[in-house]
Amino acid sequence: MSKGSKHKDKKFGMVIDLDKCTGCGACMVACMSENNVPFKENESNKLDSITWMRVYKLENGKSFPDADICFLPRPCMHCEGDHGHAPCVSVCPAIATDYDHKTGIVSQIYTRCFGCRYCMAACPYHARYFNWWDPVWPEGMEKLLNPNVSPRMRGVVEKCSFCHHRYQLALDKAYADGRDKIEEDEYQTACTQACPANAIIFGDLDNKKHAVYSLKKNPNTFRLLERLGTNPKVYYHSSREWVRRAGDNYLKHETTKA
Amino acid sequence: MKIDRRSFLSLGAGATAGLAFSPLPWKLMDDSSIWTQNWPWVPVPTDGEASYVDTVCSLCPGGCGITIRKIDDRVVKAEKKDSDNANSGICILGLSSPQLLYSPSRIKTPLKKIEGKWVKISVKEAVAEIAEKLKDLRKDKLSHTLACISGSSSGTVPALFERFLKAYGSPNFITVPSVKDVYKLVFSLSLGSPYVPVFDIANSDFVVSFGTGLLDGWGNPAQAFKAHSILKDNKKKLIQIEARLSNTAAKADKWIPIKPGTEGVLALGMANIIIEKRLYLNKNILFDSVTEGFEEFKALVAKDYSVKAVAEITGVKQEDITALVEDFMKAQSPVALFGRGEGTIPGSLHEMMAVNFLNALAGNFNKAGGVHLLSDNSYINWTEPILDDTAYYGINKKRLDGAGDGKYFLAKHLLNRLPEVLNSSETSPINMLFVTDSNPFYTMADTKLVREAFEKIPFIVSFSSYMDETASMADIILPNHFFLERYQDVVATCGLKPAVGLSKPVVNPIFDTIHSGDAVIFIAKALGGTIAESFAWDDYKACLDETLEAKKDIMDKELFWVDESGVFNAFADAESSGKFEFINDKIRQTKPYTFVEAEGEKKQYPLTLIRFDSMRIASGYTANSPFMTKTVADTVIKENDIFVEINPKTAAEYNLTDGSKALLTTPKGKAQVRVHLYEGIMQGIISMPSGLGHSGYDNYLAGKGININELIGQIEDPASGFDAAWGIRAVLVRV
Amino acid sequence: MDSALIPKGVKRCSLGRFSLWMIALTAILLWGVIAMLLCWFKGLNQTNMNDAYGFALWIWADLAVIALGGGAFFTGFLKYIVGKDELKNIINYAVVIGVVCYVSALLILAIDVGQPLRSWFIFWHANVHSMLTEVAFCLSCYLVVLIIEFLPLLFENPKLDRKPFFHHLSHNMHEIMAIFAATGAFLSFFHQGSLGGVSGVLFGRPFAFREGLFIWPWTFFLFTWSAAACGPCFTILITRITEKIAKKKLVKDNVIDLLAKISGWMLGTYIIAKIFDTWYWAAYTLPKQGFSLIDFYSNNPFYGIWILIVEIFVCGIIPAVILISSKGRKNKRLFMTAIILAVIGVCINRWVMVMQTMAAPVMTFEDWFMYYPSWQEVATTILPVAFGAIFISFAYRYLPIFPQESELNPID
Amino acid sequence: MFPFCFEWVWDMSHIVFMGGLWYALGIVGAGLTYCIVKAAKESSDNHSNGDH
Repeated sequence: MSKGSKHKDKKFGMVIDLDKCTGCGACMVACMSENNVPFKENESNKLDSITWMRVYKLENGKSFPDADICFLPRPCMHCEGDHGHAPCVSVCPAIATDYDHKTGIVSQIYTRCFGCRYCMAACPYHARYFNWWDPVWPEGMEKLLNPNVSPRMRGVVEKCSFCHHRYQLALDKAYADGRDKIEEDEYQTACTQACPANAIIFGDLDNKKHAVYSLKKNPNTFRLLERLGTNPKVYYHSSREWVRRAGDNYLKHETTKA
Repeated sequence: MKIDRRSFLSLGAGATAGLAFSPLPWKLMDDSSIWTQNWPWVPVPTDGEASYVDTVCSLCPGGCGITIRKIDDRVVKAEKKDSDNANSGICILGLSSPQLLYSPSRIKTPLKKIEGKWVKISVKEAVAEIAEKLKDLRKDKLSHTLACISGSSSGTVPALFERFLKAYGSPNFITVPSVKDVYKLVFSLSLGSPYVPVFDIANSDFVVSFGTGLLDGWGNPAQAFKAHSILKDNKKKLIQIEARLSNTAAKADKWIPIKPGTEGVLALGMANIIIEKRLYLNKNILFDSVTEGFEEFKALVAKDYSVKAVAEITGVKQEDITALVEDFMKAQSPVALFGRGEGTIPGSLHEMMAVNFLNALAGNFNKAGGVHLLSDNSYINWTEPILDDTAYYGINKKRLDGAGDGKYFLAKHLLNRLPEVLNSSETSPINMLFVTDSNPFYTMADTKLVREAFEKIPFIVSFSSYMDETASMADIILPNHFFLERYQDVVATCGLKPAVGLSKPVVNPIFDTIHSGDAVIFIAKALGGTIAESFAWDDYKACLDETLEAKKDIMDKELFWVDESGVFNAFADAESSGKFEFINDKIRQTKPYTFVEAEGEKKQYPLTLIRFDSMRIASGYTANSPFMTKTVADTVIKENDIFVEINPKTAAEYNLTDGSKALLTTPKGKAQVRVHLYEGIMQGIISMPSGLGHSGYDNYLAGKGININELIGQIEDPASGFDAAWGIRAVLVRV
Repeated sequence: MDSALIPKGVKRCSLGRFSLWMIALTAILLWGVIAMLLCWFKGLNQTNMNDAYGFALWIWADLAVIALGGGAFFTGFLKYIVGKDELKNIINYAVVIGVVCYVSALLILAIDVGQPLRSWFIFWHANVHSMLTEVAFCLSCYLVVLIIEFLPLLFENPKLDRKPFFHHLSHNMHEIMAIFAATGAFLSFFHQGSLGGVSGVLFGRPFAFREGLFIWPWTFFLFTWSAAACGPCFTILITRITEKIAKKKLVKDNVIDLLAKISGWMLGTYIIAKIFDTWYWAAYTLPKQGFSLIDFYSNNPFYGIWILIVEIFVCGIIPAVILISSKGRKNKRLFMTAIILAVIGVCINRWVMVMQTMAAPVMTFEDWFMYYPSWQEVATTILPVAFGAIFISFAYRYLPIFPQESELNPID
Repeated sequence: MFPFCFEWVWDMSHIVFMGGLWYALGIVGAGLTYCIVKAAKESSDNHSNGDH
């Protein structure tokens, strides 16, 4: 592509500051509300509870009073793998999930997915969720449904989309205004927007003007399970060494990646 | 042609082959797939025009400016308001407001209980019936036997209720207390006026929190989170002093575990060191000219709060205490936070005073990064209600809760005393009770006792929007609109200044509900006479417009009107006249310093149960939305079982393993629980989240876990009379 | 009553007895069918699978049944391509067992997917990079081949054989069977391998992931190899069981011995390769990802190092040694032990590659995931067994499967 | 699966994979057709010869 091309590919990603994340769960609710995620009367079985954004509670394994905990929000990592060869994308037999090289977003087509769950087996982050049940909204609550996201039927896999529909809406708006580019703040995910601690920063990882560009270069920044070669687009920041170490697997003698 | 078996078979085979090669199976295959993609039982959201409406959230005392995303006339989402000014922010509860709006547990019409069953009635009928009953009471000179419990003490709606009681002739307007009431006492004792403190956390460089749930729902959570993030950006320190590794403690730079209930002792010990080492002199404040009673205070702490004694009482190491003091006093703009957890339990007055002395010694009042003092909003300037003889007779009766009198001279309202008062008399001293904006049968400590007491009251009117625990015990319910359906003024703070926000209806009321402000005005009008005269407004909207006057235009535009005059300016400059009093007659009257202990015999109950607050579990009048409950970890709730956190070492002593079931007994009650082994809790302490164990509401919440208030009793703070219980003694037995 | 349908020169039990046997099997089948219908109509919430166990009992059953069905392709390969002509005496039965296994596999897959009515998307919207696509294509194509291999047998049923068209068709198909068999072998090599690839390519799952050759991870080759080794063992096992039930000898010992010997060598070489693979994985692949071998065999209630020892030593080396040595093959008891161990071994291998892969935590802050199947999963897994028994019973009763049967059991 | 499905791309992986598939299907299909046609022909010949 020639220099100064208008339609440079984007690579959307996140930098989540774990020093700031308080584990309040606002991102989870914002995400569920934005994306028409269903809810059941009993959601205490976390292996059957759809949470595109899930906040994990990490413990340092030490005993009182040296114990420490850290919260870690886990959206879909939108792995780039090797040239878009994300763990889940290449295994999907029906191209129901795909890596979009224009945005770096791993998409999921619910009407295409036939529920083989191979992608779930492939994802080491447990970011993919299966609709074990028909989604049911109690009477009146179907009014809450966001028309920009289609509710999923039983028997298909779903996951975080980086609120891709918001990107579409932003592009549509820009187009209507006669612009061909959107600004950083025009496309933000629901969780980013909702985080009361501003712990989640979202933007184009390749765009020098976007906050994530420089944030991701901080030496205290790491990604989850980097050593597997998943090449995720969600970065984490923590000033605590044990948290950074918890981000990946290390042999006992190995030092945590700086 | 003879149709024999063979030709029949051939025909069948031919037909099958023909069908297989026809487009039919392929068409069917395709159609069935399309059917699965459009299953009629999977709802399709109706599309429409998207719009955003700004309003002020009143689900917690934070009063955040939020924005509501609508599609045509339905609410689909609550979002953070995209604005740096004002009080914009959102938390998990605010984000849940659309679900709460459309919740199946909303009360859809006014209801009347007839022989234990709810019957729909009209607003008119309900108002008429209540008015009739009220008239009868008045006839019998029993107007003072009307009481009202209001969840909030600020804003026009509580003011209307209070006004109604006065005009009707009852002194028994009672608000649900919170830490804010004690804050006011702290400053009315030390500075002579009930200032509300605002802590400038964002600009501080050393924050010491004495169990304050800065990141667990305290104050305005959204602003607290923002401030904490700024602290982190600026690489400033947060120290958390608390028995349990709460979310706040986990985010702190240092967590200092302390025996619960001894935080005040630690603060006084720290004050002692500061005075002993004359560290306060470094603070460049004209100490002598702005304080009083310092010498007496100095003597007092020197006598009883030596670092050695304090270390023993609190369980904090001596060197940790001295290091903490040094860091605190070395900092440019240190601040000490007080008020336990999210602040729903008022807490010990002396404990908070003790911590606040640290602020005084650091001289941080009205300084950047310090404590700022706001006076109560005074934008409601109504003329006094007109009182007739009955009313005059009634309001001069003694308050039932005893507030403002004798040993309770400091408090204005003492809801926690009500159950005892009710239970100690044969017949109920309350003949009618209004409950608005609160759910006392759930939120008050010792729920069983509360229930017994309130069951004596012959007639209860609930104004709740939800079929909560209190509403289900009422006789008549006049359901309020949800905040997204109504106008209301919301008292808040913008930055470090007092402000009033305006909640605006985002959608038309979806059910046959009535604004509580309207309800009061209509009841007053139905009563006639001076009471009606005292409520001359046509309806609540008219009342609100008149009250807010020109401020309303600002609020319409900016959501908040900031009260520039509500900031207390003492100590800001050398000429200011305010004095900080360490000791004075009033303080002496409260017999400093006494800190409350947990109820129960140590022998019988070797453990101590404390409550913890979580952002993911709403524990006040507003209860969890289904989404919020979905975020609750499986180490807190599993199926319907609640977990108590316990140190693995303590668990081993009681033969408990992670997840095992146990019977939890306290002097107040018993409950079956499961245990969760947690290294972040002190040995001998067990903790349980507040906000679970609802019996009201819907299937997404009801029956999950235990209401901790059933296990904990209230403990009257000897200084203030407010509930100061921070825990209770307990025992766990494996089952 | 059904004597007209029974092949000439052989004796079968009475129809009444046969019907009783069928009723018993059908009862089991119905139990499975009920569970299957529950899964189809109520959805997969009927199972104990969850978001950590997207693949569970069924996928294991699929992998195992296809490995065991590998007897068909490998025997076919040996007979038609390599030219081991004695195997013609067992090839029919190998094909019948193969048909059963492959039909079962497809049936289980049809229950396993969340949207069975859309399962054809795997063909229509095929992602050629997915191992599962390769599996689906080769599996269905190979099933067609198997059916083609089975059809002549069907046409040899006395009733059908009387019709000239079927007689000729059967004859013609026999004539070019080598072409079909070769195609089948080609397809089988691929889908057996692809099934290995299914877990081997999961680079997000260090327990399963293997490096390899081009796009194929080592598991690709190991799966084909182990299926070729253990599939014939399963064919032998079922033959022996059939002989036991029929109470007569159906295949001559030299045929079985030949097949077992080849199996033995295959198993022996496979297990050496497997040991190398495990060593390379433990010594090179895992440390690169920050794991050590023992991470996958500790801190959980079930998966200990024992399972690796059982798979490789007890169910690998031991049966291989027995089957390779002619003494071992001659000893009836040892021989059967080896056959059974080999069958168990391949099943354990498929089990760990599916279940242990799902169970082992990858993120440091997660724990092992444990799972047990629901009755619906068990019933639908037993369903194909019942189906297989019924199919084989019918095939044995009415088709001339064992060419040596009349010779071995002359009717006076 | 077919060049007219919209996911189809003329790249190496499609050519190799689908090539293999259609090759196998082709052989099987052709073989089967050969057998059936031949059998049909032979059986009708036999029939007319009255050989049955």
